[in-house]
Amino acid sequence: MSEHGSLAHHFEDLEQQRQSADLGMWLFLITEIMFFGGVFAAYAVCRWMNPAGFSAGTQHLDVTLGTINTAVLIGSSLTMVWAVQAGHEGDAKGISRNLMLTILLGGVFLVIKGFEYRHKFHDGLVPGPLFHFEGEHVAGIELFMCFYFIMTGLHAFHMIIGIGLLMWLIVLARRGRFTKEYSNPVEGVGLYWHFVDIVWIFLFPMLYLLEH
Amino acid sequence: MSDNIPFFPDQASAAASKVDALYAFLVAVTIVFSVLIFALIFYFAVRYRRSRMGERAKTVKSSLKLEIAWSVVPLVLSLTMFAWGADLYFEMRKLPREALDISVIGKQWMWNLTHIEEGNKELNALHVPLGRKVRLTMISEDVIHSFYIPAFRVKADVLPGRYTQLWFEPSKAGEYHLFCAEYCGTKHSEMIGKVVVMTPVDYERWLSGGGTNEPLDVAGERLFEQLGCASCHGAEGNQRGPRLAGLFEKKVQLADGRVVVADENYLRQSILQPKAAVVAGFEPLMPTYEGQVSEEQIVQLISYLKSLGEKEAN
Amino acid sequence: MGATTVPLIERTREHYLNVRYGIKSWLLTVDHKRIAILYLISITFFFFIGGAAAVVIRLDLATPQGDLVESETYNKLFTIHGIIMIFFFLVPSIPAVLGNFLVPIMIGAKDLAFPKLNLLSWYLYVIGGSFTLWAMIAGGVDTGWTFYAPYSTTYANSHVILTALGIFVTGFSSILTGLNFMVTVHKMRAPGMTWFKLPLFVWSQYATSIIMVLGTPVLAITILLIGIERLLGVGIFDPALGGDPVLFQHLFWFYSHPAVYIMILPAMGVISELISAFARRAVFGYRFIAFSSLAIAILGFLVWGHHMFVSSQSPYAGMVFSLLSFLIAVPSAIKVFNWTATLYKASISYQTPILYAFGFIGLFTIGGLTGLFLATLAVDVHVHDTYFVVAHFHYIMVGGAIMGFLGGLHYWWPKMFGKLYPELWARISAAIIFIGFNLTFFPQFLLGYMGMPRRYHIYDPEFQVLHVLSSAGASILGIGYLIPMVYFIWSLRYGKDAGPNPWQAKGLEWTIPSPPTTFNFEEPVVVVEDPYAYPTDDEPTWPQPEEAHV
Amino acid sequence: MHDHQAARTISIRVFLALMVLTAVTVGVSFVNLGAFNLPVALLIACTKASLVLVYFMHLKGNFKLLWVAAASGFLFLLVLISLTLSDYFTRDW
Ligand code: HEA
Ligand code: HEA
Ligand code: HEC
Ligand code: CUA
Ligand SMILES: [Cu+2]
Repeated sequence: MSEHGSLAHHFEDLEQQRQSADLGMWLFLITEIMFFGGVFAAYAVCRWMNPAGFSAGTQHLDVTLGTINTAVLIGSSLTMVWAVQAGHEGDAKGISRNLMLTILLGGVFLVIKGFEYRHKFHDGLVPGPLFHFEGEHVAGIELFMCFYFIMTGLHAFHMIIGIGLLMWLIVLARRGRFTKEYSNPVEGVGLYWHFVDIVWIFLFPMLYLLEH
Repeated sequence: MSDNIPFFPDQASAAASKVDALYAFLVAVTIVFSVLIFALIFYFAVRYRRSRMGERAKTVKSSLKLEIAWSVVPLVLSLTMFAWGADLYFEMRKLPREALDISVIGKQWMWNLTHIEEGNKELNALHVPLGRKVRLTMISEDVIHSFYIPAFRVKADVLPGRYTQLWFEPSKAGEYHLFCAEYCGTKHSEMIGKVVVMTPVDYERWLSGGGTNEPLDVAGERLFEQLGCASCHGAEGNQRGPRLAGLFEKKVQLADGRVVVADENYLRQSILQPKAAVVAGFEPLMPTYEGQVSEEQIVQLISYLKSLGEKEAN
Repeated sequence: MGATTVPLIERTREHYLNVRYGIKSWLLTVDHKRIAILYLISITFFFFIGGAAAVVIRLDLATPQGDLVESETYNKLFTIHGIIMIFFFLVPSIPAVLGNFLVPIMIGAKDLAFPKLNLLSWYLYVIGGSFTLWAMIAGGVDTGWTFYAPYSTTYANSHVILTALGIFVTGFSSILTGLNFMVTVHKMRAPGMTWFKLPLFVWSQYATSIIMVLGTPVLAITILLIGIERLLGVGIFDPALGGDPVLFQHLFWFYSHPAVYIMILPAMGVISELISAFARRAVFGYRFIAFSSLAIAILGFLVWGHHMFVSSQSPYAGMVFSLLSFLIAVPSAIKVFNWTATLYKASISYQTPILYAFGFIGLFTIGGLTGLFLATLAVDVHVHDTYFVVAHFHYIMVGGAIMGFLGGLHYWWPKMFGKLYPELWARISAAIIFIGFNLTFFPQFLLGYMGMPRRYHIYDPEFQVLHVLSSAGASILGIGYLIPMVYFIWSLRYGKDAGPNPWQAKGLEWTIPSPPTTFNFEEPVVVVEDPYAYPTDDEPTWPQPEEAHV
Repeated sequence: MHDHQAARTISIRVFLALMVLTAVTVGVSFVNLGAFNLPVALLIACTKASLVLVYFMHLKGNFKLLWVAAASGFLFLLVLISLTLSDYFTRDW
């Protein structure tokens, strides 16, 4: 097996290489958990300190758009699963087709998010000197909006990186770099994409639903 | 400043000697273990040097008993330290009921102190009577500072936006350091002052020497009128806002179901962010006074609100 | 694994240093050993910058009025001193230099699991370091290494964002190193290299990596939040919005307390190796030392609140954090006692590395025990943010971690470069460092208990005597650090050839030539021997011979 | 290895389960459960996350170490959140 082009010199065999890549990716995801975890902890504390403001803030978010986006993102995870599956079967066409679907859905998510952001700007709900919206002001709304922008912004940033990675995979797939034995990069990026999905699964109720 | 032991701080509060006793215990444990380990290493290093032992070490079997012993002994000792330290800490944190109240406002880079009852103001200095408990309620106008009196072994951070409290009972007359112990910018090291502990007689003389001062609750009462608080919180009680007399340290039922204690921080929040905690049974009508009152004025208002309760009780 | 089976090196033997020449062959290398050398050079550079700041600090503190520099400069000096020493020197020191070099060799692998990632780590480190240096040159930062809000977010007018960016980027370097080590230890061990055959140094690196992977991301996000708040003027630590500056402290210390174990665990690993090599015997209580590293790594995540006893944190939370802090004393004690017991009936030779190991044990004990003073609630109220704390952490970090690093560097230097350093000079400088160190930092314990606050540029004259002693000590210490610098460089050219195993030590790294070849091992490695299988006289002599459970 | 078709069926079933749970969590949010609002929302989110972890991310059928890795991530997140909150919860005691 060691004559296989995809085996790096310092590994014994492809299985060792695959497991290393898998473990490495999972460890990276742990760091991502902790990275978002810092904001989650901060959110928990600030929500505890400003219950009224946070629940008032939630009311300014659009549950319909949030729900649609959740569905879109979960859909993109499904197509990602299919891409990984195609990778295991050595089906390069299947990989690129499913990855393109994933990119498409990811794009839809970002566009919807963009519309939401525009609304918030329009309504004066962006924290900072411009913060002035119509309606009743409860202390803590601005703080809530800080969290909204930080959390969804970080999440969107991760999606953009993810989309970049997906494009790179499509190029590799077109070049015929993936075989039945070797599709580690697809698997790795897949894990990353699902992780971003999981983050959203938590953000959605925390920002849009709780006490709205 | 230390008059007996060199390189040791004065013991000028009731707590100081207790802290020092615990410290002495810790020092003793440290010396015992350091000396033990130093001595063992030294002895082994000399006794088992290669020129004496030859090229090979002797076989030594591992020993579970030993491992347990040197885990349990430190564990027991450290739990002792913990228990002693925690006990004393709670004693030092538990605020006394009756005390001389001082308000502290820290800002870059000075300490403003006010004797709440008499209204005497001080800058970077605090005069207190011997043997009487003193309670400080502290807030910062900018960054975090820390109020530290080494001779009393007390310290507490002073935060923006929230009151913290500290108390001590001076036990020795004299002049002591007051330091800002939390890094707060360029002149952090100059945010210092002195604490002067005087006999009660001297203290009374010092108080009256400060000219005529307006007690804080009187100033607060005037503010209460000026700011129009009275229009909603009139003495009669059948007003738009809740009755405030006797409110301090009572439990308050809020509209969102929480029950909170009306301490200084709650009163402060009620003035600055009234909508964050709405009293059950009232409409959220009260406007915010954020930006209209200084920290000093808030302290005055709070003193007034507290005094309302005391007058009620009398 | 006998040392004698290795052929004598010839002058022209090819090894990792001479396979390729030229700057490009270094900057694009993926060889873990070359990357280790790159790190060695970079961290030394940063150490001397941090040290230079310390020199100015100590000179300035020789007089109570602080005659040498302005207050503002002073504040920038201790900030940059702390930031550089922690993030750019001590955190990467042992892992990125000795760990990088040794972990693959010790487990019989050709390289780390992800060699390119390893190089990326170094580049991230360099980029992060450049940002921080840039911030320093552009005017500095004055927040203290702890960046407490709201000073750092709103009030400081110095280069906070640039510095924060530097630390953010370097954090990822640390994360990737940890990740790489973990995967390597899990997946790259040679056949026969079971977990309990791993040298304790590898165990300690593994435990360290856990902290790097789990803790550092929280620092990254915290620093990012500070940057955002400063940049945009709004953020979650602002009390005016309903946020809480104390929350910053929680997030910061969630990383920064475990980070102190990132700094000490690798040094502890080194000490285990040194003691056994120069005492010629297996480390006493191998499994206890191995597991205590893991215990420290995990417990380390549960105690961060002990930095916040007077911060207005709830006294109940303080109590929990205090209790948990005391529990960490137990695994630390286990290590100290097992090392000491390893010396019992050993065959000890006093070469430089073990002198550093002795220094480590003694100074770490003092530093650790004074950590317990700080974990004791009522005492910490008094000594928090005084020189007592400064003395505590310098005892552990300078007296402990740096002694460990220097000991390890002396021990493995012959392996890394194939040359011996002059032993006499090395012993002399070890003695100078030990003396200078104690003179510098012991007086600070007294200062601290007297009530001298830290980060004070100007102080009351009553503290001057002790400060002068400390400054005097620091100059001795500085000289002590310069000497190794000189003789190490000297040895590269003039040092005697070391041969594969100058100390007759056990361990895979001593079975291969010095310096090693690019892929470390000529033939596939199969491990059969236990670690530290030094031959001993066969009679069991411990008082009560227990059944072997180690 | 898995049969191609079986894998696809599983993935679609998991997807449907996730959609249903999304609908449930949105639906429930319109009912005021008082103190249970938060636990219910969190429970549903955790269930969804577990589905993604186990099926989409192939924890199922993979080597044990990955389970440990994934679990430790969430465990330490829990440590971070709970010990931090322990301060805020007990401040008024
Ligand atoms: C490598 C770095 C390192 C290490 C390993 C440690 C180890 C420990 N530290 Fe330290 N610490 C720092 C670096 C480190 N620290 C730094 C940098 C700061 C200041 C940060 C700042 O504010 O700028 C700090 C601050 C600090 C504080 C906050 C002080 C304050 O600001 O008020 C506290 C409080 O609990 C503390 C405690 C401890 C404890 C209990 C240990 C324990 O792990 C020690 C355990 C070791 C032993 C106990 C010794 C060995 C045991 C024996 C010899 C057996 C005998 C034992 C018994 C009888 C129990 N440290
Ligand atoms: C690994 C960490 C590390 C290391 C190695 C050191 C090393 C030293 N530290 Fe540091 N120190 C910290 C970490 C460290 N420190 C931290 C985290 C803080 C807190 C910062 C804060 O409050 O934010 C601190 C704070 C701190 C203070 C307190 C400042 C204050 O609170 O006001 C002092 C004061 O004495 C000090 C002194 C020293 C000295 C004398 C050394 C010596 O060991 C240094 C010896 C090295 C040298 C001397 C270099 C040798 C080079 C030369 C001699 C070349 C000649 C140089 C010139 C060109 C001048 N340090
Ligand atoms: C427009 C009317 C109005 C004015 C003016 C007003 N308040 Fe109020 N206040 C209210 C109402 C209504 C409530 C109860 C609802 C709430 O908690 O927000 C209240 C609640 C309070 C509370 C909490 C009482 C409790 O029982 O917990 C305090 C304290 C308070 N006000 C102080 C002040 C002070 C001090 C001022 C002036 C600086 C002031 N108020 C001015 C209407 C007013
Ligand atoms: Cu105020 Cu330091
Ligand atoms: Cu700590």
